[in-house]
Amino acid sequence: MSDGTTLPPLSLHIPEPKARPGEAPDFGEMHLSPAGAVQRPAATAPETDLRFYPYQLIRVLDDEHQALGDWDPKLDTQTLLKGLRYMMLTRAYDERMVLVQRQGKTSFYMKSTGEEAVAVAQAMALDRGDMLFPSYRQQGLLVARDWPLLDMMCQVLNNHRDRLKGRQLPVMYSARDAGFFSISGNLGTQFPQAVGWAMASALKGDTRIAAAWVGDGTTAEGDFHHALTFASVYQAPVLLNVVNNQWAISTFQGFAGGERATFAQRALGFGIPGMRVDGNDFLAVYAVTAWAAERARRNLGPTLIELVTYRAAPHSTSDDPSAYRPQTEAAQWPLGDPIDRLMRHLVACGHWNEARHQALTRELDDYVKAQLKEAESHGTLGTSKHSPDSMFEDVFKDVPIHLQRQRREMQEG
Amino acid sequence: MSDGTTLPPLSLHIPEPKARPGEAPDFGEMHLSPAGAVQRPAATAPETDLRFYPYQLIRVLDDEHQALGDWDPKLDTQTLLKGLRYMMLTRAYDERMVLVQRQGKTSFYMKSTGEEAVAVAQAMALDRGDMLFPSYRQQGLLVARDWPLLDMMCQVLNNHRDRLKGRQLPVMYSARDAGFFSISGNLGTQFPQAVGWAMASALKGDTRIAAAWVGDGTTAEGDFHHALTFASVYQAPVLLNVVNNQWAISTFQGFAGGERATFAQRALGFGIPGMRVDGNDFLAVYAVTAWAAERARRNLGPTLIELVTYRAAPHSTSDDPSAYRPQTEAAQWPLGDPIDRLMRHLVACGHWNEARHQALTRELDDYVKAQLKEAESHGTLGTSKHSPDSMFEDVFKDVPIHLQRQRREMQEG
Amino acid sequence: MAAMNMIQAINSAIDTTMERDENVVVFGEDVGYFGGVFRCTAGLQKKYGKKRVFDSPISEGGIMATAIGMGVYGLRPVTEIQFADYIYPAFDQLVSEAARLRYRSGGEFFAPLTVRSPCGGGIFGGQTHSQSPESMFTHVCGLKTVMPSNPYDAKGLLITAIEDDDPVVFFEPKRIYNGPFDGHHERPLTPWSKHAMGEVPEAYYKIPLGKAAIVRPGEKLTVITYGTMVHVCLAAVEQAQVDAEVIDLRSLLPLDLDTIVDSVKKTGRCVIVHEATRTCGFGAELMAVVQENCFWSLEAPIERVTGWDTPYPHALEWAYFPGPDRVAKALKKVAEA
Amino acid sequence: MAAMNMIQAINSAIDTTMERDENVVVFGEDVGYFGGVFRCTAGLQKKYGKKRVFDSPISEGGIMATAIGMGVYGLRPVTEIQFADYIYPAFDQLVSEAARLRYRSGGEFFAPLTVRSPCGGGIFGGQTHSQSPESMFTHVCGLKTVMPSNPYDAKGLLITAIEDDDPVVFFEPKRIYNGPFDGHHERPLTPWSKHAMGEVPEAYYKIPLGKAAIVRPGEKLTVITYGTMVHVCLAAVEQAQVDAEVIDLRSLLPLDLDTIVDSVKKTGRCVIVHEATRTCGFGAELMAVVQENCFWSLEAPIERVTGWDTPYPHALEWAYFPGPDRVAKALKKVAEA
Ligand SMILES: Cc1ncc(C[n+]2csc(CCOP(=O)(O)OP(=O)(O)O)c2C)c(N)n1
Ligand SMILES: Cc1ncc(C[n+]2csc(CCOP(=O)(O)OP(=O)(O)O)c2C)c(N)n1
Ligand SMILES: [Mg+2]
Ligand SMILES: [Mg+2]
Repeated sequence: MSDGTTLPPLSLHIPEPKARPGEAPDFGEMHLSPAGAVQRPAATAPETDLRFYPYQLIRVLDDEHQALGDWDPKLDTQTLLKGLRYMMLTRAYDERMVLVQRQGKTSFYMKSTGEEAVAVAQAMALDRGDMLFPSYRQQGLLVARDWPLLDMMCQVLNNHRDRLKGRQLPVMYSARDAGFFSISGNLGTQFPQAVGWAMASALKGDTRIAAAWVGDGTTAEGDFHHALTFASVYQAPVLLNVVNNQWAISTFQGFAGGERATFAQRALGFGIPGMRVDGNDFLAVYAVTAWAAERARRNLGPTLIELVTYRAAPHSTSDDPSAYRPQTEAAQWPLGDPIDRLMRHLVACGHWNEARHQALTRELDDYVKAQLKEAESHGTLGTSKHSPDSMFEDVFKDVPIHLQRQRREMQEG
Repeated sequence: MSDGTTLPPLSLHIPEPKARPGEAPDFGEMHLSPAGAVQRPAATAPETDLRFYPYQLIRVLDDEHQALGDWDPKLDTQTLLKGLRYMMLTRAYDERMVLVQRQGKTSFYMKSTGEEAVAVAQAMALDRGDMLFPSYRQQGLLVARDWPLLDMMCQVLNNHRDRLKGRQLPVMYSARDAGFFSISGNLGTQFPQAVGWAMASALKGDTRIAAAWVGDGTTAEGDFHHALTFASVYQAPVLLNVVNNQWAISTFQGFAGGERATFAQRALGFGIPGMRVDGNDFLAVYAVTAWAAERARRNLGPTLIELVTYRAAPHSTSDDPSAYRPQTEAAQWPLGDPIDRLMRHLVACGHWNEARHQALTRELDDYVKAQLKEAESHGTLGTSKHSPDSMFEDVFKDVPIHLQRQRREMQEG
Repeated sequence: MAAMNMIQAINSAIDTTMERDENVVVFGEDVGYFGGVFRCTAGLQKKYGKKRVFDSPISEGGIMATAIGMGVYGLRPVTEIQFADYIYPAFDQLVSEAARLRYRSGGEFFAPLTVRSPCGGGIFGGQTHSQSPESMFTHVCGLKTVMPSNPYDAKGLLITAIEDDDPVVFFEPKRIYNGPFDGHHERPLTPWSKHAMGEVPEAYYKIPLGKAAIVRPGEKLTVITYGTMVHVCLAAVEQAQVDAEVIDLRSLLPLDLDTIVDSVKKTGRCVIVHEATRTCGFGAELMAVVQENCFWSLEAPIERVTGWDTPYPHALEWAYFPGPDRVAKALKKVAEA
Repeated sequence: MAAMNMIQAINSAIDTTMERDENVVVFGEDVGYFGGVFRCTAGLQKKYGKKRVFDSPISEGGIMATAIGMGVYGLRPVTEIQFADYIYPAFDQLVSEAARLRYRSGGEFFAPLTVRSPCGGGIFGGQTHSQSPESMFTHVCGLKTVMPSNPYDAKGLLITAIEDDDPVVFFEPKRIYNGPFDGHHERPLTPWSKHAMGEVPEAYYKIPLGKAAIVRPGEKLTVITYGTMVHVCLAAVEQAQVDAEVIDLRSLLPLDLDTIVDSVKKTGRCVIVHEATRTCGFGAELMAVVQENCFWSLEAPIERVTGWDTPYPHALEWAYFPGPDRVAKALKKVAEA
């Protein structure tokens, strides 16, 4: 029983971002560990030695664009250039597809601008056979697995070359041959599915591991919890990635718990490693991903990775962020831009220069344009589509009688 | 990409309890902090100072039945005797109701044997106006709030005096006047509901807080996660209790994640305090509950409390634990029995003796028997019930036309 | 009176109840500062403060559960599920908890919550922004299910829903947020300001749950429908030139059986239209009750025009949508049978 | 052949498929070491090892999601939801994911999972151990829904379900686990060992989904039912002394429309019986398809006998249960109408 002291009445806390439109962006409270400051533990380190990581931020690239500390993955120049190219290609693709949407050639689009390092570095740090369970903002995974842009474009345009038969909203790709799972419109559902896939791989004595992605906002769904629970209980070989890009449509990450804890901290409750990494630092993302993948491959179980980044673009083409956040916030994001940072690192190392960068930008843009031209030659939303008959396929493996009847009904008009 | 080292194939970990039927119980790996060893922080301590608690076990009563350390709530003898009495009454009630079930006077029963300190000490540490959202194993809450056994018995017997009109399975009590929320058959649903109630109380500037209980097994449900998320985000004045009684029907707590982490650790992911307490130590349970309640009342938000105890009885009258755990496990549980321990403490302090204990046992048993006699005079399952007409009430506030029609249809036979 | 579209009418309904009853609180994903992705709660946080209108975590289950807890405390929560397609994570709390709480507690506890959710297709939303799951809720005893077809009804029904002491699932066909879409997607949309039902009183008024509206009287056959399909059916009636009586159910549960039965007894013919998938859709129940109550009056088989039993495909949306042609065909068939 | 009750037949079906296909894995709450609260998986962990038969966290959503992931990998997961009443936390994964995966991925991915779940009342389970939620699943395109009424069918159907490449929800009416309960709860239960359908081959065999069984041929009227109610209907037919044709659907989706239509066209009268609540229950769909396909043959209104539209009350279970008296009354009424 309370001791009778009279306390003030209760009051409810409603989270509020540091700045709203018209106010100056404020990242003052964001604690940034200096590059190179956080030690890299052995991949075989026990979880009990890792409980400090969720409170840190692993960074490799410093403000002078040098790679520091033992998290530096020491990638060869070719790999770094490849990473740069993939990130730039992803961005060029995004830019172009937004234009396509504005031209009314499709209904919708979602960019990954500012977050390209997440998908590209992670795809490169994983093996080609590993299975990816993405959200809608990891198009970079497909790009980094050299998946044809043409195929992606046809999906976005929903034309008759769209392998998904015009059924999915643009950007909800599926690419089995790229080890890229069908994207769901329902947030978070893929997280525990990835755990199930990883469990199956382990059950079968396979060597392939799984990786999955959700946004900061999506961590609030029950599926996030199911994924962590099953991954921990069965020690599934899976990387569970939280892309903390600060925003979930109009709500800042405080509404998912970010005011009180990092998302990496969630791992502590399940006795699994929780690593928090500068998501705009290609090298750091690569290194942490490789570290977690090695653990998984060694039967040391799952890792939760929080990738701290910033959603520089609107949520989607249906969104206008100027209604809920300062317009300059993206520009002032303390972790900078992932492409810019890797580019400067390469320049600093003497492997790259402004001219080559501009040339590559142009080359990629031309490439995207050429691909788009071909994609559009197969039609755009509304001008070309799969036959209405196809609507009745794939509901089940075989078209059952009642759907055959309905198909006939439709055909008869 | 992995470095090409050939690793052994993946394999899946399936948790396994330390001992199965026929084997000797094994609690060797259970880390027990000595009584008095864990310091009590100020109720106003910031969460950052509390991150060590989920890994400890708060204990007050030592093996010599002395109360040690600064978690000792220093309760007066009268309160301790009251606590003892409530726990013993709860146990006497449970014992009797199982007999009633065996006699076929009801269909089902669930005991709380071995866990009485949880509900009784927590009810006593809270204020009468605080709202309780229990699972089915906290009948002690009602007992400690002096709720009439007669009312509880009529619910279990489903007779015409059952205020729930014979609708609920036995033990699924509801007692609004006791601040005791209607128990759901669906595990865990009450956890986030309690958070909602607490949010409402805070919204209204009320002073009443909420408390909710789930079992170790139930923590795997999404609702557990929703409760922690909302409680953390809005800093709701709520106590979220996990009764870790080691078993969930036939599965040990390892299947909920207990092999890798304590349940109190879950709090770390949400930036809220997670306290782990010896659930069979009346004094420790009281103290931790009072501490958390004070925080909540001071607008310092929620606390997650793990109560470490043991389900000494079968899951329910439908269960036979000899099929899945050693029969002697309960007896060898290192944290003993809550009634026994409080009794010995009182004896050690000179406030109690064997004779008085036996007399009280008899008195309570007689009391329960007398109440049962009265309850049975109102009928038992099958011999007395609410009118079938009542079946159509309370589906909605008013009986809508379609249910009036169905009622008529039933009446016509 | 003011010209309002559905969004404004819904906003006005919430505003009106919030003004009258300080226990009404509003929360959900993006509904607070931003005012909702469809803007239905725009301006309310500013007017009533963050404690009464606030954003929530992306957790439909958590939203529903905390709303129940708030309802038990004594508040009247009005929550938004951003799309009806995303209501399933909240399904257990709605079906097992909100719907059964009063019953299982012998009337001691109840949760007077309102769940608003935009439903239906026709906006190129693809398979996860187009669903019409109403019949999953009408099967659950203890829930009321409402779907308005115009701004006037939307406001009156929503006020009733919020003030109702039972949980109400309030589906808003998003295709008609801005105007009475009649299925002719190739034509420009008429705005609500040009429609009589877009005239909405600014003040408080209620429309009872369980009262259908006859939106077009007729003698030859009865059309039973709700939501967007009301307007499609009216267009189809024109097209088919059949003197049909068109009933807008407005509330599916409670259901206005009397209006249905009176009409079908009069016309002897019946067509049932909804956008949801066919099998076990609400049309099945409508067919059942018509058959049970009007068997001896029926002169022809009842027909259903519905969404196909497939997900809602993005590019083939207009092949999926049960538009005026399909409805008109059914009208003629039944009229002539 | 061996005498088996439903539990043994289900166990045998899983055992048979596990032996033939090492990709079949079994998991769920209490199904591993203990063998399930109803013992349906008893002995399987011992026989196939912990990697193929294992316990799970209490997380229906997690069970369903991981099963989908396993299915995508190439396994055939057979999961148990301990009671059908507890399937709702898994609803989103079933409805939004398992059911749509093949469709949304253009056939690239699919999840060949089987969800077993005991359903129905009559065991004093109260409102949360008695539900029959089948019509919520039959409304979802992409799911198959099965409910056997006897051990022989249970084994054959379950083997088919497990081998099926589409997700199948397999409901097991727990009231008939031990014998063909006919609704006469006051009488002792006949065990399956005394019933022809309790003779079950130990070997592998399949019963196709979408094929109903005529369990009693008759001329006067058609009874359409499934699960426990098959036995109740047979008892009611005796009681009412009506020459009814009793159809046991066995699989609700796919539905054996031909058998239904042939029978009703022959008899001209129809009674539909299920234990689930009435409004929007599967009976509504049955009534709809009978009406659509047999209108001109119908000589009397179709009747539904169902659970009431209330939760299943513990003490009033037998007032709730649609027993032989209620069914017999409907049979007579329809026969004489
Ligand atoms: C279950 C579910 N609820 C709501 C939505 C609507 N919705 C789509 S994206 C989104 C925000 C997600 O934010 P976050 O997880 O942070 O990912 P981000 O968009 O930032 O990458 C919401 C609420 C949905 N798609 N699914
Ligand atoms: C949603 C749901 N799933 C499954 C069940 C079946 N069930 C009832 S009690 C129980 C075990 C719960 O274990 P725990 O949470 O540890 O509580 P305890 O019984 O030990 O107090 C299970 C699986 C249920 N009631 N609800
Ligand atoms: Mg985000
Ligand atoms: Mg337990």
